[in-house]
Amino acid sequence: MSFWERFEGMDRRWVYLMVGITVLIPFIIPMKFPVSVSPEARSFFNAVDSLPDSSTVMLVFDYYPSTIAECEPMAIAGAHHLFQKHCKIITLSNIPYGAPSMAESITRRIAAEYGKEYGKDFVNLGYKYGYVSVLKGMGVSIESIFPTDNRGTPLSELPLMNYVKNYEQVDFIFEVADNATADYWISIVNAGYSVPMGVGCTAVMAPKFYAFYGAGQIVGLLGGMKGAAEYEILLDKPSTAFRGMDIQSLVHFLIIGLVIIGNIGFFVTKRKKRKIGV
Amino acid sequence: MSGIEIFQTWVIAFFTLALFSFLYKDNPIYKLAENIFAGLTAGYQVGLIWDTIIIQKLWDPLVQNGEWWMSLPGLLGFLMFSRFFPKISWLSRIPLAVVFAVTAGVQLTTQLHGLVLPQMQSTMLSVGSSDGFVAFLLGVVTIVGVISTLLYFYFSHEHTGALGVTAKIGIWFIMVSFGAHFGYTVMGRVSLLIGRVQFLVEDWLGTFQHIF
Amino acid sequence: MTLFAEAAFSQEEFSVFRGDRINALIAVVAFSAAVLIFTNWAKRGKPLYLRKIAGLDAVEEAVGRATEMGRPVLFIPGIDDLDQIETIAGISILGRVAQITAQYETPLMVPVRYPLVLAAGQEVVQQAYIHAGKGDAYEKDMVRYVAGEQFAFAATVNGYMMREHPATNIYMGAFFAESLLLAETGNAAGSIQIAGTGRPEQLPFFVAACDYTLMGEELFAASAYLSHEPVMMGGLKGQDLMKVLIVILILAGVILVTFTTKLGPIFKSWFQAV
Amino acid sequence: MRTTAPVIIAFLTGATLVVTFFLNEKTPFVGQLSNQLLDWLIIIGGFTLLLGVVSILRVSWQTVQRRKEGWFYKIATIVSVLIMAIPSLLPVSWSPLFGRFEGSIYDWLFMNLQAPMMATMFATLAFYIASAAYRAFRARTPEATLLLLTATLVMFWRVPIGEAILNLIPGDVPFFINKFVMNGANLAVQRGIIIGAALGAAAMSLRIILGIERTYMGRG
Repeated sequence: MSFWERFEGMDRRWVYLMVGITVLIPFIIPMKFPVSVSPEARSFFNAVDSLPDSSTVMLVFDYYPSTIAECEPMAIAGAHHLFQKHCKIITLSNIPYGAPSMAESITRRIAAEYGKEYGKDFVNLGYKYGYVSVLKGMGVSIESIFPTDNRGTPLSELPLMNYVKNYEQVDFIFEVADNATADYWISIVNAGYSVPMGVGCTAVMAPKFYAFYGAGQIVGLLGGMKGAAEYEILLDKPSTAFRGMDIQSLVHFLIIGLVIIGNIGFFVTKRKKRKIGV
Repeated sequence: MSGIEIFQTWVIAFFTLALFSFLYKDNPIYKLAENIFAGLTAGYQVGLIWDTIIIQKLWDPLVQNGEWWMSLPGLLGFLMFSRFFPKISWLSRIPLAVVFAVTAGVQLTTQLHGLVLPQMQSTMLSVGSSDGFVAFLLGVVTIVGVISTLLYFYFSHEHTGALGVTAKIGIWFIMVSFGAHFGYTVMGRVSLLIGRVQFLVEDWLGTFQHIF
Repeated sequence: MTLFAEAAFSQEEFSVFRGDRINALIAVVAFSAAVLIFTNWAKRGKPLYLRKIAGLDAVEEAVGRATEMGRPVLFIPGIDDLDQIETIAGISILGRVAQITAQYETPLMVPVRYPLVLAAGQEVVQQAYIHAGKGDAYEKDMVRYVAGEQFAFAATVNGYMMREHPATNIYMGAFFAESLLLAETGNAAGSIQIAGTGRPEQLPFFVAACDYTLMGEELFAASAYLSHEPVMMGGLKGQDLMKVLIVILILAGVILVTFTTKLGPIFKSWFQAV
Repeated sequence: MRTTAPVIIAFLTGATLVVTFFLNEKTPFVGQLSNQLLDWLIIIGGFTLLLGVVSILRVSWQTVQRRKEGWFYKIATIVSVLIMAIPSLLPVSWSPLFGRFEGSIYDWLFMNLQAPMMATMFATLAFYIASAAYRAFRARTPEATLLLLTATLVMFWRVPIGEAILNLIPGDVPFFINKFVMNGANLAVQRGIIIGAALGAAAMSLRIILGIERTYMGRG
């Protein structure tokens, strides 16, 4: 049996092993491949960067724990950027599980780095059932939808929420989503209350959101891990997403390599079979 | 890192590795994880459905708001249990008929109105010379793509002659689209794997320095 | 444009009928007429030609193969609930497949993820076995609820495939990211695989990993094809007529939008869904 | 009776829903009927959950009782169902471990067992997508060649370094891919498939409303 024939009949577990090893390599040897910044990510970053100091921003955690790898770096980079600019952050979520506690732990951890205080500089509203009525209701009164924050403190006891009553006091919405709730933020909140908005979403969702970006409904777009890596670069804080891009590149090249070798093998063995008349 | 956190990290790591082990081959650890996983999700549904459906959608409107007509879906729901009694088990066909008919009644109009009409509309693109060459070419690609894909599904004629040519173009378009979609999805899936590997390498291996 | 102006006006005054949905009404009436005329045509015994669909011929062969090998047939009616029409299509096809497995007394395994699908699936399979005169061979647990979540479902079914090595796996209905998890494992287990779904985003993965794939409309036609009944198949001719009409309307729209400045946008706006 | 009653009910329900689609939402009684009936469907589904739980517990219990192969694992299934379900049904006022929210057993099991397992199964797709690509992307026919070339090109384009290499080639290749492959051919095919599937779905719905398709009652 020739090399090519053996390669043709390769057990799929060798492919799994190759993928597994490829994913681990950049943890041992960081490659730091350059990442180019797309216009839609730059536009997102500039929109946040040009907000006046101490603006109020909603940072929305609309993703499930299963897509942390793509979405969390965006939320983290966003929180860093906003605290750097001394913006006030209001976090909330339309996802019942995981997201409210992720919002809690991420903002508290990053706030500590910048000496920000809960209640005055940032608030976590948590989750309420029924996203359409939540998004519509906050246009009238945030307090009517979220009488308390995520830990049950009444909003009246939080200085920030004494000032922020509805979307009128919100200067920007930083939406991170892995599902269709992002559509509703655009169609209800952006269309109805014209709050400027940027969306970070999974790579699989990104093609759809280009249309919203093109139509000017969102000021910027971060698509998947690459989008997150772009934001990290613009912020000059290369972190998990940037490192992830090394792995991404290597795995893509591995698959492309396998496809090419597989096809060479296919043609070589086919010619051989033809020669012996099979 | 507290003891509880270390314990949680190890629990997560155990089940993560247990499911990954299936890639090599089926094994007792995977079987255990699989059965726990299946059981938990079924139990999860019980908690979720009891609270969000039976209580919030049925009990509260019926008892607290006095919406008496909500007893009807409740009754239909009960008829489902007639399946446990062979003599009256045919009664469960009534709620099933309602379920099928509701879906059909909603879908008949929404499929034609919400999908066919708007998709036709967005295919009616201007292919004049005034919008530039790129817009012209994109328009032609889209229109030819939509029509040839649609005619690929023509059932009542053999794919020969003019229809055969169109269907062949349709298949080429379909292959390009499938290839593009496949290639595009790879990135998202690899991201998910990176997430798990980051957990194992950074969080789980990170606990070792606290333990040892 | 006048149509819309009128509709907007009349809505303010509150009319019971939604004038702005007149386009949908015409579409529904035209569509139903086309389907019913040909259904009636077929009922009266007029000849009807339908081309072969490879994936559908394969269903019967694949069940036959399972019988020869003495191994089970695995059927998954999608992983969504009965409020999706694709799931209903899957359940209908299950009815046809169960008739064949009943005849040959081939073991059948149908894991489901939603309890409503469980109830419908059990009913369909039981009736199919009674219909085929094999009521005794029916077992309640042929259709079983295995997990309450997409990936737990995939984990369980994958385990089943590697342990029981079903000869044939049939996936018909609404599938999401788990499509490739199932199809790759089935491929590794050496099963013949036939898939069908209406979701364009999952088709590439089924095409890559299955032996036959029914795409979009073919899934919904499958139940009619497998029934071999003219009444069911007549409707397909009606769908074809609609496709030709759609192509003509699209081309008319393209020509009008390209060459006229007024008529084109008016024509196009008529297709607006509100 | 056993078949005619369901068929008549199906016809009346389906036909009413089709009619209400064309009626003003503010019309008394019928305006909100479709939303109302969709809620009913969810409620009926909620009741059936008991059938589902009985199904999974019965199958598991029988395996344990008859000591069939792998019976030991089915104990894990039974325990998991019960340990997740029962505390979630008890009132929080009894103990913070009950109910469904932060600090409950339900929440802990979800966050530390179920959620990571969901993420892990999802992540195994990275391995499967690689092996499917390797095995299926062979230039056997012109169509298959087209598939593999597009897939490879898009994979190349999606990573920064691949895009940088594509940019070295004269002519804006990334622009071409984005415009004509992703937003041109890909979108067109999705649209064609969606229109076709919608026609099929509508025909299926019509057959059910009119009682032509009665597989759910075991009749052709």
